[in-house]
Amino acid sequence: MKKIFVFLTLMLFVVGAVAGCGGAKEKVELTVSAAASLQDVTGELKEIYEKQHSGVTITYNLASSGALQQQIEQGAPADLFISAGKSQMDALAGKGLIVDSSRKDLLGNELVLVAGKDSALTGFEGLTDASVKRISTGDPDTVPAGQYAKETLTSLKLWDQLQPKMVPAKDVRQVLTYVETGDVEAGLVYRTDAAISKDVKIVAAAPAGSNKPIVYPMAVIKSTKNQKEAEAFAAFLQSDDAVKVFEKYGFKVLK
Amino acid sequence: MNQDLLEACALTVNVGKFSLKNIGFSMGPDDYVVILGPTGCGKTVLLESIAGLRLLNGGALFLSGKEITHLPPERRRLGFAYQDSLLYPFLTVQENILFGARARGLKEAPEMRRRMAYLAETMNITHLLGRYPRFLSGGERQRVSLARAILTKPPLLLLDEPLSSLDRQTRHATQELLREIHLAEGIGIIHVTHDFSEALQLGSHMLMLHNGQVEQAGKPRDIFFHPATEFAAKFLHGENLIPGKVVGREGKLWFEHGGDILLGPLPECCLPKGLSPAGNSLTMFIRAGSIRLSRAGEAPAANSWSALISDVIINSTHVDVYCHGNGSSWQSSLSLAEWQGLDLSRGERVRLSVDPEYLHVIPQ
Amino acid sequence: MLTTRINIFQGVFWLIFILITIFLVVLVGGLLFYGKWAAFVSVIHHPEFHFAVVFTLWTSLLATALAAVVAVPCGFILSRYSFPGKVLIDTLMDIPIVLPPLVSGIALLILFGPVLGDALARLGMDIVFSTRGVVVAQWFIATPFAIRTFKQAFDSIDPRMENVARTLGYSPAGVFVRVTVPLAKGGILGGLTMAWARALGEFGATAMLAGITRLKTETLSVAIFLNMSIGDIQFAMATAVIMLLVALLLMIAFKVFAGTGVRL
Amino acid sequence: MFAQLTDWYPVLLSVRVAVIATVVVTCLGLPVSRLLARGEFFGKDVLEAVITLPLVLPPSVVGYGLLILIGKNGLLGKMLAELGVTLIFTWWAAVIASTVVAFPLMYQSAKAAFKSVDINFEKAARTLGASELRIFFTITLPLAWPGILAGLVLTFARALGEFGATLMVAGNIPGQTQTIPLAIYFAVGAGKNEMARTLVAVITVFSFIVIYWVNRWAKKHQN
Repeated sequence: MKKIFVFLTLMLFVVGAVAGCGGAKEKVELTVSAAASLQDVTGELKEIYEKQHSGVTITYNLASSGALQQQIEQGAPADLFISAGKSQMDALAGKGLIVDSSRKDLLGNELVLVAGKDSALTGFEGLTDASVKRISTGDPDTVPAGQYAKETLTSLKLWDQLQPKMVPAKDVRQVLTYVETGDVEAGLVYRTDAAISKDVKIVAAAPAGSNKPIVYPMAVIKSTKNQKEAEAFAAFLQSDDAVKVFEKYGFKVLK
Repeated sequence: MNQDLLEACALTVNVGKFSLKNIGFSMGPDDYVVILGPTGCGKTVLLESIAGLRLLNGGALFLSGKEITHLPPERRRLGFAYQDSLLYPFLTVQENILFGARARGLKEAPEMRRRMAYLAETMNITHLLGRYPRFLSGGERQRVSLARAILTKPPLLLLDEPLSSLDRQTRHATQELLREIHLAEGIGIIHVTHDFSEALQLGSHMLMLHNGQVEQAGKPRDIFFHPATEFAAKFLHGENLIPGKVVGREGKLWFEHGGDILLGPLPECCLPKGLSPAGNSLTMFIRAGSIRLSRAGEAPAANSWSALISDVIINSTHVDVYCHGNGSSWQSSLSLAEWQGLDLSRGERVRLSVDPEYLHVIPQ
Repeated sequence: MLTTRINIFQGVFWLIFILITIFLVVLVGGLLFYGKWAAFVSVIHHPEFHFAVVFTLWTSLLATALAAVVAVPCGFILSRYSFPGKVLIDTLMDIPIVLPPLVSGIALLILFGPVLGDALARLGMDIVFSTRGVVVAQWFIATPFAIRTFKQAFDSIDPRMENVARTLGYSPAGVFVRVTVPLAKGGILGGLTMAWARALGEFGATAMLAGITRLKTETLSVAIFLNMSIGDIQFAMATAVIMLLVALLLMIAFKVFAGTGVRL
Repeated sequence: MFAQLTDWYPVLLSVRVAVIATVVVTCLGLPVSRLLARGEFFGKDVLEAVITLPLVLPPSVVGYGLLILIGKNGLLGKMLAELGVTLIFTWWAAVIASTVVAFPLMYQSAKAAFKSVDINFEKAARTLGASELRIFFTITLPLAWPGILAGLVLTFARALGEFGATLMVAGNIPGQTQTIPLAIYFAVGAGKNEMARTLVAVITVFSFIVIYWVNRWAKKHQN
């Protein structure tokens, strides 16, 4: 037993040493709260930006847009927010937590219908078929992609009919997982996400105008201590350099 | 007079709804005190209070003349052993015995090692020293527990029912061991038990507890033959407890039961103190072994009365005869030889008699 | 007759035991073989993975140590003392287990943000979005398990064992170290294992309080989440499996380490 | 501050899932912990660690593992499908998820409890001719009871609060598989803070009452 105590004390000591290492920094550290699906593309952009601006370190806080919204509402120290959906940004704007002038619609995306690789599904109309037992979308109330999916299915007059087949998921990734494992026959996800998965195929894109434009808004958080740097980074995200990177990953850049 | 080893003055301890009230006694260094009482009478609480494991709500304790009332248990330096030996399962026998030395930083001290070896030798546990307690028998555990308690030569050893979880044979051997520890080591012992035969065999003094109070204190033999209360008499397996009155006649006191039986004269020593007994309702206490039994044909004599045998129980050492006479039950114990000479059976009429010196009355 | 009864009884126990083991092995094996071997190699060589392993180990061990620091006195007091409202408090200490991690995370966020944030910032002890936040979140999630098991372990000790030690010359502290803790060792080890395992796998509350930042607050669970959310399931599952192996090794090491010399 | 709770389904479902999971965990956990508390065999340490693993993994990964196992194309899922049983996206999947996640808790508690039972009591009963089953139920179990009770409380609490694995295999289908933690998660995400707060209050109060009651009961029967 004595050994355990020695061990634990040792751990405390080690940890104390590690925790003590966080010395003062002269660099500006920007915390960007971004939707988790943006992590690859934003990671690449971070490298480019940091090379250009040696005085700035970009730190991403990645989670679902809803969780990020919660954190910002509770005063978490974020500088810039890139949401995957409009409603989260609207909620923050409503509470006066963002710098309204900095709000921009950064990216656009497209909703697609996906199915397993061997699926015989050819389009949205096939969803009513008995062979399609389960369909997954993001939860319409919380996941932006789910909201768009609801709009599309409603405009196609399929929503009510398909209700019993629906499995609402907590994010787009979960929808893709279900489709990949074959537990649902079809799902509605963003084109950028569908492109990553090798085990699903894109059956059809949502008809133009069937949902509100899919946008990823961004805005500077009001409580930021680095407003200038945050705005500079936001401007960079709309620059031509950034556009190239975004397009590489399948996003549409809105200007 | 020698200095008292332990003096307890008006100890009061509250444990939930139960309380130990106003317990006072003292013992010398050579005494073997037995605390006797039924389950729930507060024996263990008293012992734990002496050891300092319970806070006193009142009273004071003195050890060899020094007050220890407020000392924590570890500074009282008393030996203590519970009924179930409570050896530490994670220590070997040797480490268990040396546990007290370790507390004082003397685990490696040569005198402690010698003492341990000596104790192990006298208690016949040398061959067990390297083992863990779970491999020991009940008697072995109890011996280790005793060795652990007396390793550092405490002046006083407190034992809570040390024999009651042992089988009969082991019990006898352990009893011998206790006597030896008491005499050879010169350690005063307070021994708690509910078994009065243990008390009679071991104790030089006895304290009988009942409902948290001292029922009677004195030499075990005196208490055995002269219990002060009906409870004490019953607890000591008093066989004949007969209600009646004390009457004065010819300047002497006599005991009267049901108008027909008159026993006496009562010996002076056995009357309750501070009581003017004549005319009072009292209880007569006679040990079954003190009542003699003869065939009915014999002539009536003083201190004798007639009765009917209601039951006979033959044991390997003696015979218990239960009789009915004058509205009361009587029990008489006969030796096997006496019984064979009489050759009686159930339903027969007999004559019971008692020697006045064995009469003892207690208040009702 | 006797032997057959013993066999049926033991047979049923062994059957359940074997079924559970198979189930768990298949469950873990599924994760293992669903991924590709190449993914394992790339995971092991990935610097991000190295960071996550080291980071997770020290945060979870620190959280466990802190949980033990809290749970030992709490468990002891709940086990040994009686006071009004004790059952109420005992119950209260189990509640964090019931709360979904997200809720715990928000609660911690509120406490260390709006409520205590300024005071802590003045002390230079930011919790929100920091590595300290990871430890706090893990500690919060792990502690109730430790308290409950420690209390149970202390409960199962005969207080007279401790009494005897007092009479043998040990102070209350000495008794605790020399008698209580060795006697409660089995339960304490079990509690520590539970607390540590829980801290290791904690994601929801950590993500909320400490944020999810690559190479900063990235525990293995967070790494799994990040890789899953960009669709790299192979990488995520390989990480999970390696995390399991690390946990397995550490658990065994801990058992051997703590078990030497003492046999109960 | 609080919202009117119109849909009680998540509450009822959570209770049902937690209770069934607790029962299943108890029935499976006691034999396993009893065997491992006493038996000594090669590889026991590894086996013990394997049993503790579901505690180590983030619940979402456990959920993913379960999905691979009991999903439509999973090893077990295919076998069950042939028998006409589908688990995925039903509340039974929630029970399975809770069971797997809570199992190690019962195992650890019960194992410590069984270990603390003095083996001599069992030996004594055996010499009196009691069967092993009888010994287990009349000697071992009552003596180990406080520890098992602690395991029960932990299991119940964990099952009631289980989110990650449940979401993965049972889905979040309102009125079918949406338990309280799922409902809370989505209420928070949708910004329905009043609803979320109400649900948190419900689950807290409910679990508080149950655990309080168990603790009271245990305290009363301790003496």
